[in-house]
Parts: sequence; C-alpha cells; structure tokens
Amino acid sequence: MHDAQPAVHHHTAPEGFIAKYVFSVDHKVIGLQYYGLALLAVFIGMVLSWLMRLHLGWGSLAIPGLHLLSRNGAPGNIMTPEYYLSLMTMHGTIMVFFVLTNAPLAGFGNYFLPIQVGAADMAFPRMNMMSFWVTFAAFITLMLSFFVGDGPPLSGWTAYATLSSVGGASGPGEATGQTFWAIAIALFCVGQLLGSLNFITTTLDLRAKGMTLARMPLTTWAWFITACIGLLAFADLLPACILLILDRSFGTSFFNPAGMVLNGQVTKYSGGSPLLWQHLFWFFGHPEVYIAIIPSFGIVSHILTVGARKPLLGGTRVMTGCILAAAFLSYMVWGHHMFLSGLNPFSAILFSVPTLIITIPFTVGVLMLIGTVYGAKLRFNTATLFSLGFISVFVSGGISGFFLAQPSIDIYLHATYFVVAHFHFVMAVASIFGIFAGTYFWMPKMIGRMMNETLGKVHFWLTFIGVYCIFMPMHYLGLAGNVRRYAAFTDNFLVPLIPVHKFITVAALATGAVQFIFLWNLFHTRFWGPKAPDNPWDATSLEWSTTSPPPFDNFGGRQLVVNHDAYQYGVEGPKDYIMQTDPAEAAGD
Amino acid sequence: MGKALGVVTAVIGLVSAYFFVAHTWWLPVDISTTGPAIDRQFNETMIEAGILFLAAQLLLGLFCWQYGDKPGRKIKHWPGGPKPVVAFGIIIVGLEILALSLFGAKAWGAIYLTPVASNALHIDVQAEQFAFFFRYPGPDGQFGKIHPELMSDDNGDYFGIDPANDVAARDDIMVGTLTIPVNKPILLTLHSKDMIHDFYVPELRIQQDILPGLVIPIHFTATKTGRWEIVCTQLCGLGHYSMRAFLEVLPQDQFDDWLKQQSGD
Amino acid sequence: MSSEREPSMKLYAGLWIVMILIVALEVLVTYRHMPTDIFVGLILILAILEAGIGVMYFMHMKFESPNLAWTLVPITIFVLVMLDQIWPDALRLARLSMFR
Amino acid sequence: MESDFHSKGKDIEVSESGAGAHAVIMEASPFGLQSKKLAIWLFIASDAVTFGVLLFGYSYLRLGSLDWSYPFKGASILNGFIMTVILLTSSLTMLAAVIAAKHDDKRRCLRWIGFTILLGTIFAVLHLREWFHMFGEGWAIYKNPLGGSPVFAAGFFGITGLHLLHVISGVIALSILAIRYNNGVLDKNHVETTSLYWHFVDLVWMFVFPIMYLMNAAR
Repeated sequence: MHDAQPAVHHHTAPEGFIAKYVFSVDHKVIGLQYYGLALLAVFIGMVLSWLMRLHLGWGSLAIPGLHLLSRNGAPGNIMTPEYYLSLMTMHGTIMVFFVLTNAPLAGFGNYFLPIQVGAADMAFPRMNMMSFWVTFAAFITLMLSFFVGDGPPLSGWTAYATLSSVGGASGPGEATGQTFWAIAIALFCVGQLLGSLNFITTTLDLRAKGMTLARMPLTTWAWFITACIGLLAFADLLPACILLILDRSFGTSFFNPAGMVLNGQVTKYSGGSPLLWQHLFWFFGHPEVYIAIIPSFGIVSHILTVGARKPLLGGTRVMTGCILAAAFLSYMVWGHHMFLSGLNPFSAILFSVPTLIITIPFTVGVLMLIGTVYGAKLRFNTATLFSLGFISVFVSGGISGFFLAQPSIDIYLHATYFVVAHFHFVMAVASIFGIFAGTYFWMPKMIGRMMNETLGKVHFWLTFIGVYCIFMPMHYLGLAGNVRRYAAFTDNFLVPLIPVHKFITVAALATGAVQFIFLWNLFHTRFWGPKAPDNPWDATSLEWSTTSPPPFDNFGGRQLVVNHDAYQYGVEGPKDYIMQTDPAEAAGD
Repeated sequence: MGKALGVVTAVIGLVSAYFFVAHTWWLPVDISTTGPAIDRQFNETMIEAGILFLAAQLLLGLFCWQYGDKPGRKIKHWPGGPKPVVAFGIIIVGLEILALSLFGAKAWGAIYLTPVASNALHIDVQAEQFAFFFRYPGPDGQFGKIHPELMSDDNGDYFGIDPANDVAARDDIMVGTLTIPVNKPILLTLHSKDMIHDFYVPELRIQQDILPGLVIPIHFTATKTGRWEIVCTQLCGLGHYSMRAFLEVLPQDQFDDWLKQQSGD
Repeated sequence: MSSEREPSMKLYAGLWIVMILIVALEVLVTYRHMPTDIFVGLILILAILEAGIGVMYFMHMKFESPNLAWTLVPITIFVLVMLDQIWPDALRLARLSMFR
Repeated sequence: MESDFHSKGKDIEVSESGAGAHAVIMEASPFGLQSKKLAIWLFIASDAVTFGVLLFGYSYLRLGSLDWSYPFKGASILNGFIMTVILLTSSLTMLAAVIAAKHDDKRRCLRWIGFTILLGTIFAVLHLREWFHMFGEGWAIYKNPLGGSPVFAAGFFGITGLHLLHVISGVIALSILAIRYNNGVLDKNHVETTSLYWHFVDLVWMFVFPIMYLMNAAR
C-alpha cells in the first residue's frame, strides 16, 4: 500500500522483465495487457462462432477435432445440440465481457486516459494491476469450464434461471461448467469495479494544468462516463452471481420456485422466482450494453474529427450530453429485455417509453457525426474509414431498436434472429469497428511503429461488406419468425430458411478469415513496421505531444500546460490544427 | 476512396432496403383477431424507420463522396450550426416515438390488458423439457388439481392430476396437440414443469414465456382454420430446438366431434 | 481540508444518542400493532433518517465540498430508485402463483 | 492507499523523490478530496448498490411469497438491538480516533482504534452466537424449520453473512492500520479513510437490522 506512489512521483522505470511486463504497475503496459487479452478472446470467440455457423448451415458436417473442445461431445465430430448451445454460451460470454468491455474501455482507456488528461499514471497503479490480473483470472476460470466435468454451460450468456440455477439436472454443462461461469463473471465484476474506481479518480484528480473538464477529449469523457456506469452496474451483477452460486452450491432457492419436477421427482426448492434473476441480470445487462458501445462512440467521434480536419459539430458539449443522457436512461429500460417474460403488462409499457426515448440522444449523436463529415477534408486513412463505417453500422443496428422497443411488435420479433441482428450490429459490430479504428489510430503511439495502410484498407473493405452480408440477412430471418438459439431447424416454417443460413455461414467464414489480415498486420507492424513519428495524424490531443511510444512517465517529466480544447482543426496558418499544449495566443480561444 | 465508400454505403443501404420493400421474407399469414393491429404497428414502424435508415445511409454516402481532402479547399461548417440539427433530431424522433408508443400501447393492451371473454374456452397448458401438453376440462368444465409429485410422462399423467381422489380430474382430457374451434375466444393458462419455456405461434402473433411456479394466462381468437406450429422460443435445454407442438384450428362442429371422441375413450 | 470546520466530540456523542434512540423507536414501532404498509414505511423512513445522520456527520459529507454530496448521493439513489420497477412484478408473483 | 500530493486540489509542489523530480501543477479536483478518499467514497457508493440489490431481491421474493414465517422472538430482537448499539458505539470510538489523529495524538488515537476493534469483534461474536443458536434450532441457509418459505433463511444468512464479512475485514483493516500508523508508515489521512469504510459498515447495518430483524419479528 504505502509504497504505491502517486503517478507523478516515480520517474524511474522498474527493472527486470517481471516488473516491466508482467506484474507491471505502468498503465501503458496494463492497457496493452488488456488489449492482448481482448485480442486472444476475440479470436477464440470468433472460432466458436465459425463452428456454430457451420453447424447451422450444414448440420451433419463433421468438423475434425471438434470433440477436443467439450465433453458435451461430438460423436464422429458431428456437433450435438448441447454442444452447439455451449458454444453459443461461451461465444456470448467471451465476446460481451472479455472483448466488448475489455478492449475499448479497459484496453484503450488504461493506455490513453492518463495520457490524455496529462497524468503520468493512473491514480492507483497497484489497484490497476490488480484489476487486470483479476480479469485475467476470470478469463482463465471461464476457459476452464471447457475442460471440467461435462463441459461448458449451455444456458446462454444471460444464464437464465432455472436452467442455470438447478445444477446438473437441467442438462449437460449445467453441473460444474455453470458454476465456473458464475465464478468467472463474479471475478470479472470485481476487476471492473477496481478499474472503474481508478478511471474516475484519475479523470477527476490527475488532470494537467489547464485541462479543464470542458477541454477533455471525447474519448476521455466516454471512458469516464462508462466507468461511472460500470461502477454501479457491475455492483449489481456481483450480488446476482453470488446468489446464483448460493443457489447452485448451497441449495438455496432464490431463483427456484416450488413444485419444479426434475427427472421425475419434485425438487426441494421453494419460494424463489426465475424472474428475479432476469431482473437482476438485465438491470446490469442494459448498462452493460452501453459500457460496450459508449467508449467506441467516444473513440469514433475523436478519430473522425482528426480524419475530417474539422471540429466536431456541436463540439464536446453536445456529444457529451448525448452520452450522459444515454448513460442515465440505460438504468431505466432493462425491462425491455423481458416484455414477454411474464412481466407485469403495465410495466412493459412503462419500460418501452424510456427505451424509445433513448433513441433521441443516440440519433442526435449520430447526426452530429454525420454533420461533422459535411464539408470536411476527409483523409481516408484506415482509422477514418472505420470511423465512417461505424456510423453506418451503428445506424443500421440502432434503427431496428425502434421495433424491439415496442412490446406490441416485440411479441412477434422477441427471440427471433431479428434481435440477434439488432444487438450484433449496434453493440458487437459497432463496438468492434470502434476498436479497429482505435487500433489503426493509436497503434503507432502504442508500439511506436506505423501499421500497414494497404493491408488496413483491404481489411476495412472486406470487413465492412462482410458484416452486412452476415447480419443484414438475419433481419429477414427474424421477419420470417426464425427462432434464435436453435441448434437445428426442423420446424416446417424454418426449413425453407436454411439456404439463408448457408449464405450467412459463408459470409461469416469469409469475414472471419479477413480478420487474420488484421492479425498479420498487427504482428508485422510490431516487429518490422516503419518507425512512427510523434504525431503521424496531425492530431491535437496530449498523447500526440509525446514520443511514440511514450516514456515511462508519459511526458518525460515535462510540465504540461493545456491551453486549448482537443478539437482545434481547420484553423488558418501553416498547420491546420492547434495542439492542446500549444501556447494560448495560437488561437482566439 | 471517398467516392468508393460513398457508393458502397449507398448500395448497402438500398440493397438492404430492397428486401424489406419486396417482402422477399415477411411475416407469415395472420390468423388472429389481435394480429392486424400488431401488423399495422409493424408496417408503420417499418416505414418510419426505413426512411430514417435510408436518409442516414445516403447522406453519409453523399458526404463521403463529396468531401475528400482536396488541396486548397477550405472546410465548410454545417449551415446554422448544431442547434437546428439537435432540434431536428429531438423533434422528428420525439414525434415518431410519441406516435409509436401511443398506438403500440393500444396493440399491446388488446392482448394483455383486456379481460378475457366470458364464453372463452379454457385450456390448460403444461410445458416440460421438451414438449407441450394441453388439458381440456371435459364435460364438467372443471380442471383437476395439480399435484407436482404425481407428474410423470410414463403413465401419461403429464399434469400430475389425481383421478382416484379428485372428481374434477376424472374427465380431464390431456392431449399433445392444441385443438381449438375457429372464431371462438380461447383462454390458455400456461405453466411449466421445470425450465422457462415459451409458447410461440408466429401466425397467431402470440409469444409468451412459460415460467415454473407461475400460471400465466393469455387469450386469443383464431380466425382461420388450419394446422400451425407451436414452438418454444426460450432456451430450455439441449432439446430446445426440437420442442414443438401443433395448433389445430377446426370449425366449431368438427371441434365438438373431436372433443366428444376424446372424452369417449 | 475540513479539519477546521470539524465538529466537536460533543456533537458526535449527541448524534450517537439520537441514533440509538431512533433504533429504539424502530423496535418500539415493531411491537405496536399497525397496518403493515404503515409499519414498513415508518421503519424505512426512520432507517433512512438514521443513515442520513451517519453519512452527513459521521462520514463528514456535510463538511466536504458540496459537489461530492450533489453527485454521489443522487446517482446512487437514482440507481436504487430505478430498481423499484420490480415491485409491480413482485406483487404479480403472488397473484399468479401455482399454489394459491 | 496513495500519498496525498494533490489533496487540496490546488497547485502543490511535489517534494524531491525519485529521479528528476520537479514541480507538478495539477488542475483542481472538483471534489477537493484526496484521491484515496474519493476512491473510498466511490467504493462505498458501489458497495451500497450491492447491498441495495441484495435487499431489493430479498424483498422482491418476500413480497411474492404466500407462506412467510416470522421467526424472531423477543430475545433475538434484543440481541439485534444490542448489536446495533455496539456498532454505533464503535463508530463513535472511531470518530474519537480520527479526531485524535487530526491532533497528531498518536497514543489516544491508537487507544480509540483499539476500542473500535474490540467493539467490532464483540459485534461479530454476538452475531455468530445468534447464527449458531439458529443452526441449533434447525435453521440452515437452505431450510426453514418453521415450514415457511426458505427464502427467509437464505436471505438472512446471505445478507447478514455478507455484512459480517465486511465487519471482519473492517476489523482486520483497522488492526493493520493501527500497526502501520504506530510505526509511522501510514498517516492520519489513512485513519480518516479507514473510518469512512467503518462508518459505512455501520450504515449498512442500519438497513439490515430493520429489514432483516424487525420486519421478521414474531408479533
């Protein structure tokens, strides 16, 4: 405790590999660790989705080595339904928690939040390190469930009781795997709570002279607000997981009602309700969706201004307002996941109105982004392309929210592929595009080498078209009433839809394969990429006023004084932008 | 590059929209009295959302096409600044929301907030891993009491009724297919034996989770005769995908015969 | 910091007695027979009052910068208030129970 | 946790430390708190939500249950009342410790911290005694000997258990604080931040007692 010095105190880098790269207290190393973890997770999750898609397209296809992944088994390497469901569960859990939460928030946030506010490190470096290693432990725990007892759980990333809460009786994977799942998520919550504490404190307390709240870049704002959401949202999932573990391992019945009959005999449970889990889970779950998307929203608005060479329309104030409004609303709407769950019909209406209202701040936000593109001098580097792509996919995903926010329409569309398309577009793909944009934009700073633009552009085009080929058809499947979470389509009204699934599968495999271009680009850059200048993109925020990569204390002990907000682009003069650290008289500001 | 992105974005928008407009894949025929309201709501939303979708994609595409980085060109700011844009967003979307939630609430209420007709035919539904079972009260119009400890698929006592001691239970009819008369209000009381299941008939525009420990009522009226599928849409275990039953909508007279013949044997 | 405006031990002792009295009152209320809703409401109000004293004085929030009180407290309460939307559902739980 | 170089949230000269130390000027913190104090406050907010969620969930099930049992006889309520008083008193002694620390009166501060630790321990002991008494009556986290809803048992042992965990970790934290404060590793600010946590534990009990005990009193 006592020797964890505040950021500005230590200017000497630690000695030795372990202290430098493994148990490092340096926020930059921790950021890279988070990013690496997310990278590992995203490729695991992607491979799982490949297997799922293959099974949906060609049910009887034998996939070599399939039996290795799960005890749920794949006789003759042909996927069984429970195997499919466990893959689906792991895909969802890995992607939502360890990719969409880790990369944009914990990864980039850890690396750049302190730099962008002009601090030498996080407020609590030790705690920061702890938060990563707890998250890492959570990931390992989750991965272990592949190898325990009867394999990973099959109750989906939402782990609905009573499927998840009665133990092995409810199906394969529910014996040990589900317990591991619950422990992993509980650990993850702890890690995120520690991280949130750190983010908030750093943003409020470690800002360099002149870095007023109004001058903070939108990325910092997004990370800060997201940390605030996470601080209270994960504090809700943690007890929920504890209750789930109690139900599973100590025979309590928080989520189990009386009179359930499993394997022919009546269970001893009494007094619980599966609805309670849904309430607790979604009360966390909806804020979680925003934890996943808001950082990307900030990253994109930040990068777009750099690419467009003009300040954001409405400036930091409007965008921050939108994000704040969304953050507050995110706590009022969780019931729209439960319209048909036996929820009180009146509260369904109560929930649907704020859900629809959420579209307002996001619409305004998107309009601000599009308005920024108007009249810009767009530099089409990969980062900018991905930011523009983000706008497109975010719109595509957001629009379908209009349907699902209405209980009356949800009666038909609930639990169909329409929902899958919706949240993949608006949460997964959009957030991933933000991550890609951030990667191409910041990698030069993070590893000191420029990424290959040609490969980057190829990666963008194929990904951009690919995701539309994967997820747009899912809307049509939803319209036709195609139920999600089905391991096979045997119902008469689903059989005609299988060709569409085949198409989606092909698209998914192709788009997934494209991601290896990105991986190669990253790998190649790390070792053989050309050295990066300090400010390759002519950007203004503080991270570009230091070397690439930054020294251990970020600014080489320089005394920073911030004179401008982060979006002084398109100004007169030799260079069309003003760094935040430039002298005050450089602009009428 | 910018022009390419502009074209691609526009094309993506238009192609995506085409399949919605052409109804290549669309909602199945509607066979319920409450369905039309939902379909109307759906179509209205589709039009409004579609316009917003296309407008956004095309605008984005247009700007990408136009505003590449040409040397010497100055940046242009949005005419009138952010205020009108914000106002536009709030007003347009606000109005849309207002309309949608008003009519939407009506359509929703027609199913969930209206009392069931007094002459409704009451059918009890039991869901279990991985099947639906349906129970008719029989001539006496009384359901036998449910005893979970008696539930067993082996002796066909899916509902755990006790005919030996329970008079009301003796004439209960238990079947695996939901057979109903056309144009007659139906009241279903849904309950589950183990997991959360879901009663979904796309053609009826009815979807409702079935929770263990709760008895959830839902009512509808079928307007077309025919045979439709009932599927489970709430993940309930490894057999989830195979959990289904059939909905048989018969003319009143045929239904009466069917019922008589059922209670006969 | 706030040490200058630090209240004296005397004040603390006074508040300590007040809080004990509040708890005693809660116990007293418990054994007065009154309608459940009034009982619950009353006892919760007392608890909140007591907690308020604890936060404001024992935890010094009154003596910190007002920004703290005006951000942290409303946000935390907001989240818990939002959670109140589960009650209509809880009532339904009993009404639709299989065993009534 | 951290030393308080930006405690007042205005410009501060940082003392020589490490290589190439220099004057660091920071932007004012909107709360004017030391970072670690702010962090403790944030932790308290999130922990409050955690307990809030547990109490909400418990009440949710209770509101929805048809067979609730009211197990607590006068003795248990009295015991609970005494526990509450003890916890409140421990808060008072902690305050005394903080004031003593403010006046850099190490001996008095340590004495008061000692009292606090003692009271905390007594609370835990009384609580456990209550528990084992209930176990003796046939209670368990999964079963209710009175035949009512077992959710009461689960809720009671779950929530008070989590609170007890907070108390015990608080006692441990206070002991560490006492030792380290004594040999000058930690300073008066650490005493204050730790006291915040201790008061919070007290605060949670102010809700747990009425909701878990009084509302289940056999009347």
